[in-house]
Amino acid sequence: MSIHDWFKRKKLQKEAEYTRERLDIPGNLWIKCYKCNQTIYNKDLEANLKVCPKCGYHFKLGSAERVRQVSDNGSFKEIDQHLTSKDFLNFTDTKSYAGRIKDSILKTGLNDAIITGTAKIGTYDVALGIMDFSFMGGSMGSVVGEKFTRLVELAVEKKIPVIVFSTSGGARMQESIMSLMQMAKTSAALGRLRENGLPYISVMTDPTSGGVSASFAMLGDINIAEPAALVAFAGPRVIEQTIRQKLPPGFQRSEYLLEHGMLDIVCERQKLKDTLTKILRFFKD
Amino acid sequence: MSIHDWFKRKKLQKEAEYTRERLDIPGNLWIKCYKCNQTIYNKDLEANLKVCPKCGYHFKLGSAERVRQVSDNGSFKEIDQHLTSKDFLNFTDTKSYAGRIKDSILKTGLNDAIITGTAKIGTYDVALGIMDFSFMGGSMGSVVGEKFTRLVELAVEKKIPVIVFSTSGGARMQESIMSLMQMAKTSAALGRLRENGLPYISVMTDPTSGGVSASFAMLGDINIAEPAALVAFAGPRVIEQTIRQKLPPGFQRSEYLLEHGMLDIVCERQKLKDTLTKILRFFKD
Amino acid sequence: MPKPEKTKYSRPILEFEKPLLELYEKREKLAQIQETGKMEMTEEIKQLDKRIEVTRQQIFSGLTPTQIVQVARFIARPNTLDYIGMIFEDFIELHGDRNFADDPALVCGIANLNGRSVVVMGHNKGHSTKENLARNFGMANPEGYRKALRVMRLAERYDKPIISFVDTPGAYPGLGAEERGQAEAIAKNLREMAELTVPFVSIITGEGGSGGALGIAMGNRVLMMEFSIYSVISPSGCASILFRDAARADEAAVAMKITAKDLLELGVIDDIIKEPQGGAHNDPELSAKNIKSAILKQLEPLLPLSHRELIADRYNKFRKMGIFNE
Amino acid sequence: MPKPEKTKYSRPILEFEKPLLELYEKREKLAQIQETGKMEMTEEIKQLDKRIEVTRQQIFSGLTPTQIVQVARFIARPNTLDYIGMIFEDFIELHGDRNFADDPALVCGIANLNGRSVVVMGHNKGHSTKENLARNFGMANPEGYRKALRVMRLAERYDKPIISFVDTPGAYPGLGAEERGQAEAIAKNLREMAELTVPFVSIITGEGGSGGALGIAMGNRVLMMEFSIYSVISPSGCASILFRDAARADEAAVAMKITAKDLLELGVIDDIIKEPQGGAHNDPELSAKNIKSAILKQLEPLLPLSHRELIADRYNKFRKMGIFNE
Ligand SMILES: [Zn+2]
Ligand SMILES: [Zn+2]
Repeated sequence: MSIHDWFKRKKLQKEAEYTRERLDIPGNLWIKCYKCNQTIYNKDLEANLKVCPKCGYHFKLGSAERVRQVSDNGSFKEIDQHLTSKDFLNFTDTKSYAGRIKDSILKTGLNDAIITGTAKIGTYDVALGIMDFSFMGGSMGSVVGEKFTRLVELAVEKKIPVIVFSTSGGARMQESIMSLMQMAKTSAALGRLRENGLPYISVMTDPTSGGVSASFAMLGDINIAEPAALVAFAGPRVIEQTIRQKLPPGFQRSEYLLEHGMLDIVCERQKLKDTLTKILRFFKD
Repeated sequence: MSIHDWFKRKKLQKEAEYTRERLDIPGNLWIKCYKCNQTIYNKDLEANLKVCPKCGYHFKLGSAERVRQVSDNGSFKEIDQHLTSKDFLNFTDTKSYAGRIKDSILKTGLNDAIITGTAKIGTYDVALGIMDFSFMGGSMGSVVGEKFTRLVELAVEKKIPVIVFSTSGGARMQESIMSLMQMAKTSAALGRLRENGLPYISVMTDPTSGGVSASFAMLGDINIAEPAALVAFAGPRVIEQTIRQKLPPGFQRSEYLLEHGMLDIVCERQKLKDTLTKILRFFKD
Repeated sequence: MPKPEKTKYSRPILEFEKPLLELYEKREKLAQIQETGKMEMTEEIKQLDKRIEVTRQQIFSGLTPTQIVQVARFIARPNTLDYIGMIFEDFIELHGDRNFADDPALVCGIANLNGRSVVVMGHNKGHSTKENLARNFGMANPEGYRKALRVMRLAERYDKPIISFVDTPGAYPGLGAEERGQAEAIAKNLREMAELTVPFVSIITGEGGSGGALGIAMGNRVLMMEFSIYSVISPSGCASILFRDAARADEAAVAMKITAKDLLELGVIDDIIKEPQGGAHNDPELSAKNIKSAILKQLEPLLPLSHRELIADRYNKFRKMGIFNE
Repeated sequence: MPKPEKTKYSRPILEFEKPLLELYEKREKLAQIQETGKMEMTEEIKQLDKRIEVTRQQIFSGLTPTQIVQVARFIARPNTLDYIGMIFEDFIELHGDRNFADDPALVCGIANLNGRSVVVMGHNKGHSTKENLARNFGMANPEGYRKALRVMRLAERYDKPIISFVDTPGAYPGLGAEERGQAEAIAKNLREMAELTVPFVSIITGEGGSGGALGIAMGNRVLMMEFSIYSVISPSGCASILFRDAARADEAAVAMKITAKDLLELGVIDDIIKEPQGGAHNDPELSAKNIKSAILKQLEPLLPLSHRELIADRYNKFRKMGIFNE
């Protein structure tokens, strides 16, 4: 990293912190709950797995935080972290895709919108993938699709279950058709996993929509979502435009999807690791 | 048949003719359309496959008539016709089941509510089953279940497709639990047929309800129904009692089921043989 | 689950148990006196307990089919979730048919039975009107049957045995249910259950109502609780259709042979699970223990069977059903 | 299907074809004069035809992506049912998902292709507003995708090749569609298509709109008609989201690489099917003939493959998709 990049990164990270939760109080000692407005001591929030102790609101988690929360201490071994996105269409909207990729890497310290690897959860070996919304809105391009697919292929090789945490605004439009093809690629990988008799647990977090929801997020042997997570194919704004009326409250939230048969479990973050462990035990015993 | 039985049969048959369509004009030369009230010369009706030339109403067909209409001339070879029902519970409601069986046999000239056998349709070999509503309302007891199952087993042996025409008021309640078990038996037979890679075409005719609809009638690789046939799990009266309101027009009729995804094809009787032939060709080629 | 009572006897009593009511009340009074410490009543209570037991035994040893129907349908009778809680560990309920809805009338999930992973499912009635409204009185919609099929396929994919608990008046006869293919959903389950490659044990715990019961009841082994029923139509339904008089339900209940004993004789079920004295609701734990032993006993010979053998076993079981003249 | 016109040229013309309009009208006038017998115009008509052809060739040889979008979406463009009628024999439409509804926006059926049984499916747009309302403009609901899955499984069970025709603005973004699991329906199709044990050829005939297109388009071979498009989002959608200006759709159409030529270069499709001069709607029969030849050509090497080989072929095809730095 050049010294120029280092300064840019600092600046971008500061922006990111601000925009990510928008409610941070400088110094980051206190944070305001997005839902109930309660002021929470940041350390308490962390200790509570970033769930508001007052109203139960689930704050967005970064992929690193998620790894810490769900995998057994220090067991996560990342793979394919070197993969990065490529601006193969020389795509420029308000900014070039090449520039966006570079900035996002600097800003988030991540190489793309998913990290993958092996880990232990409740002593069970798993192939673990965790998406991160802070990297270009968790959009799926070639790298997300490739890393997901390699993770599944590794699971087939090692004969271990796959668990993936999704969060995504949809396709990485700057990769155009290639982002669409990632839906095919990742789903095909899950077909192969299934043919090999290995389980896949999908955990949807807020928000999971578009191409990710219409491919690997919905394909769990067990589909789990965190409370009140938006899970949708077309987002609420698109639907409102289509039907030209306001959507009912709770529409496309986890509880709604559970009621409509799309989810097995809506699981609070506090119970998530325990639930995953029980499910892993089910598949193993 | 004793002379006593012969007289009884004549009497019962006369009753049957009257009750079956209720609209016969004595002498049977003319018949009134149940739906549009058109008076039709009986021979014309027969020539039109018992479909009203004016309004398209499909009159109920006896199993023998159905055989003539759909199978290649003289190709039908009946099997298991000797099987008859048994009053194994000594069940008596307003009349003993033993007596009902005997009367139904005399009245209809059938041994039970289905005839089965092999036939050719458009030169293709098939295992063919045809239910008859005139035998105790096409109710399914042990004999219907057994004959259906043997038909399917024969098809597996001969490696030919199965086509069954259903019409049924539901379970043969006089056989109590044993009539329920026929749903399991016939569906299991279709599972075996499927495992053997052989197709099954179900043709539902007016009415097909209860245990028959909730077992073999709904399980076709291709589900066909004649126009305006009532196809239901619970009959309209039961539903009206449950919901305490009138049912929408057309509810539980073939066209309604097509719209709601349960049927592949609603097929007029005139096109039925041709359609079956094309479908058989599809499976064969 | 009915709350455990402090007295030895559960309060909700069935109509035909009325002879016991007086004895129960007497016993309670004695117990109260005893508790005050004013008088020693141990011997009297012991005597009374014996009388209660004898009386109840008398009542329950000679139940008519109609009375058995009442026990089978009793609102205090343990339901599927009660039993699941007592029989299995680590139960996780799985919701939804991945299609249209989650049906609370039919619960499904994964669980652990004595160290072995299993898939469980069952109709679930409520213990109160409120619960029953939420559970639609245990009458499933097509979504329920489709959810059951989904978890059966999950079991099959990962080679886990299936246990089903059957307790329903029947599949729900509603407009929406017809619209969304109640007949199709049940029919498909029947065919698919026949083809399952895993051991499958079904238990009729309460009311085995017609196609709605059968829709999850095609186990390699089918068991009935002592005071459960299993029938093609309800006795009153049968009476009103065949006898043209709904009031003749008692008669129909006898004629239809719907008790566990009848169905064992007819070869429709494989075994009867004993209930605690006075019916399952009088001692849910013991009842659950009996079910658990029965499941384990029935599963054991099935576990070593191959996929083909399991299918053949089930096929042969249902293939034999039917009595006719040849 | 657009009614065949008496003149050689179909009446509905695209916006950018306006230069042709005058020539068409002139030709019609000449033809009228000719018909009255008053004057001999054969030579003039011949000349004019040549001019029309040259002009049209000029126009169509240099279409911009935006113009191609217009051709691809043209209301007179032959739709799936048009093509099915011209390419196959003995087509029988199969309705319904056996679940909730029949979706007229996505048609399925069985048919015969040169003596071979096949299963066909495709989004179906209308040729009029009325038809489009009935067909929901070719935007399928979850029921459509579930019906498609059902017939794909039928094909698999009986070892028949599958042909899909892709022509949709996208999966329908409606309230009911979300409620009934649009995402789930498409996702499941993707996984199941990958595992199909039969030869599968997909043709983008018009508009290949995003996940709604892909939901039936995971063939072993994927072909595009010369003037069809295939994209992750519509150009105007892309413009309004990324360029923050829906009016910049033309620019987006270029940037997104959505034409057959682009996608062949990117390795996303296997071949391009030539269209008749002036687009498929100008000569539906020829267009159908071209499609038929293409299908037969693509199917041939797939037919001898084993189930495993077919799955591997499809897996490898989609496994390769993606461009990134390693
Ligand atoms: Zn809060
Ligand atoms: Zn008429």
